[in-house]
Amino acid sequence: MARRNRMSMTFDSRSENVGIARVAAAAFSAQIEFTLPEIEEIKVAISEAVSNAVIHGYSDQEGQIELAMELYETHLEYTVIDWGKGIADVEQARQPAWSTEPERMGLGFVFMESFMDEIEVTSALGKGTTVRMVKKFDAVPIH
Amino acid sequence: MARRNRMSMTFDSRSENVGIARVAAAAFSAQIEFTLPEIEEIKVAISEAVSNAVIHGYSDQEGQIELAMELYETHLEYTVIDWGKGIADVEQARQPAWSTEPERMGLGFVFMESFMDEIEVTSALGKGTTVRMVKKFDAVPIH
Amino acid sequence: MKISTHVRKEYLVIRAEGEFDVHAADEFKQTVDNALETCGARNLALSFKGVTFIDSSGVGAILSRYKRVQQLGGEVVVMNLQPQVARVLELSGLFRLLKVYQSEKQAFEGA
Amino acid sequence: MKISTHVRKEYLVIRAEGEFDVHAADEFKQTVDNALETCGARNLALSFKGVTFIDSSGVGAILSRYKRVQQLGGEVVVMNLQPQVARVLELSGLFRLLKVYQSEKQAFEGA
Ligand SMILES: Nc1ncnc2c1ncn2[C@@H]1O[C@H](COP(=O)(O)OP(=O)(O)O)[C@@H](O)[C@H]1O
Ligand SMILES: Nc1ncnc2c1ncn2[C@@H]1O[C@H](COP(=O)(O)OP(=O)(O)O)[C@@H](O)[C@H]1O
Repeated sequence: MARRNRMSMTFDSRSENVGIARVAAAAFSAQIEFTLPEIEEIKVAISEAVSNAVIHGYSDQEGQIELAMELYETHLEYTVIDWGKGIADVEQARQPAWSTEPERMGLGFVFMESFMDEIEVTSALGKGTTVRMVKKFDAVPIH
Repeated sequence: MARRNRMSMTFDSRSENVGIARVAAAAFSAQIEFTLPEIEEIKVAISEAVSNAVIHGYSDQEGQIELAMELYETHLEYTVIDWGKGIADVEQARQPAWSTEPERMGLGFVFMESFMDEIEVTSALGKGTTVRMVKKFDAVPIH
Repeated sequence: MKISTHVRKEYLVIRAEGEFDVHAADEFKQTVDNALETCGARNLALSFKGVTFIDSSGVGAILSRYKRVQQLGGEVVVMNLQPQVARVLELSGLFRLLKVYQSEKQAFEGA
Repeated sequence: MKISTHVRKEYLVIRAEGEFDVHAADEFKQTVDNALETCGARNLALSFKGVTFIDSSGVGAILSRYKRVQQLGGEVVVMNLQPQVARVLELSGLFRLLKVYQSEKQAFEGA
């Protein structure tokens, strides 16, 4: 399927960048006439994936995070990549309420799954984590 | 001077990405308590530099554009890079009302200069153009 | 940017909403050109209440339509400018060419 | 996120504005903890009129303060939820733990 547009951003692993990534993701989604709730869904999913890279991937240490955004005929694709510590057991990590941090809720992956149409997580210990998420829409002419 | 934060985005040379770059630049500037008019100034300057990359750098052909955003103690730095056709005479290009396109106003560089505190243009024919812009602020504690 | 066209008195009224940048400029020019051809009015009234941003590409689009309207012997008025738009139009010298009104009411009824 | 603290009846009232994400969560927790220690109230009232966004980090921050207030024998109420915030709090199961009111007036005066 032909790609219509692509944008990728790379940024320091800092909690203040989570909000900026969210804003950029929402602006990218505005190429499609999504409803406000749909845009909010995208913002939550991006927020969860980027927060995880900051908190878990790099445990608040320095590191780089990439957010790639792609527009296709009938879906948007967002990919969040970190080169941090990785996930030992991805299936376990995706379980609701499962978290390695006592103060956290283990809801991040749950939200990504409920708010996006597809999510794919690949990770390797010591190498990093990639979360690819797809949001579908009805094909519309792009102005 | 220590860099406090950095974000860079790379995107297709398409006019719809100018607005997304602008939004991201404004979100990055929100780390500082700028006034609304100051944020508008940043948006115009980014809009001019990125539009130039799309229109002049790549003449609406395919190409990649980079926008790097950096936060230092007392200033923000935005750098817009294209690998397009380049500018033959930078000094001439920066003159008010000078444009190679009959329908355009030759105000882009004028706005970048009036709205930012510093601007530096480097360009090579056939290689591309880099526009670095600085916006200063009073040093404030960053939360 | 969203653009709608209307006719009021001898004016083609263009109401716009959104950000007036290079991406919006082409659509703006085409819409104005088509409407000028079909509606018979020779004056242009730009109502920018919902326009939150303009840069030199937007200014250029206005100027080129100004030139066209001038050739037809008409005039261009702008209304409902938000602060950022007013500032950029002023800086670019367009205020010297255009009549500026607070509102459509003021422009058309002198109120 | 901007946070201010007030005391009303037996409640520590937290009024917040902005986006409640991981960046805001630490500040929220600290502000609530400090205020609970100094103000004497054991109940928490969260007024989220200006909160336009929340994610699981924000939800987690609320839950952890909920646990603390519960240990003190108090309760947590939330008020003025915007649609996105209401939806995320509901999805996360927090509505089962918290009392939800339309407004501060409704919460405190039953109006
Ligand atoms: N980018 C990442 N790098 C390393 N570990 C991660 C990453 N993302 C998620 N994890 C692991 O998966 C667990 C579950 O994630 P999530 O569902 O988002 O919940 P939470 O963030 O509340 O812990 C995390 O606690 C963490 O151990
Ligand atoms: N990124 C670029 N690549 C190639 N040429 C450029 C670039 N930016 C500016 N120029 C040249 O400089 C001229 C002046 O630019 P500017 O002041 O922005 O006015 P305008 O965009 O209205 O032409 C342009 O007409 C173009 O010839």
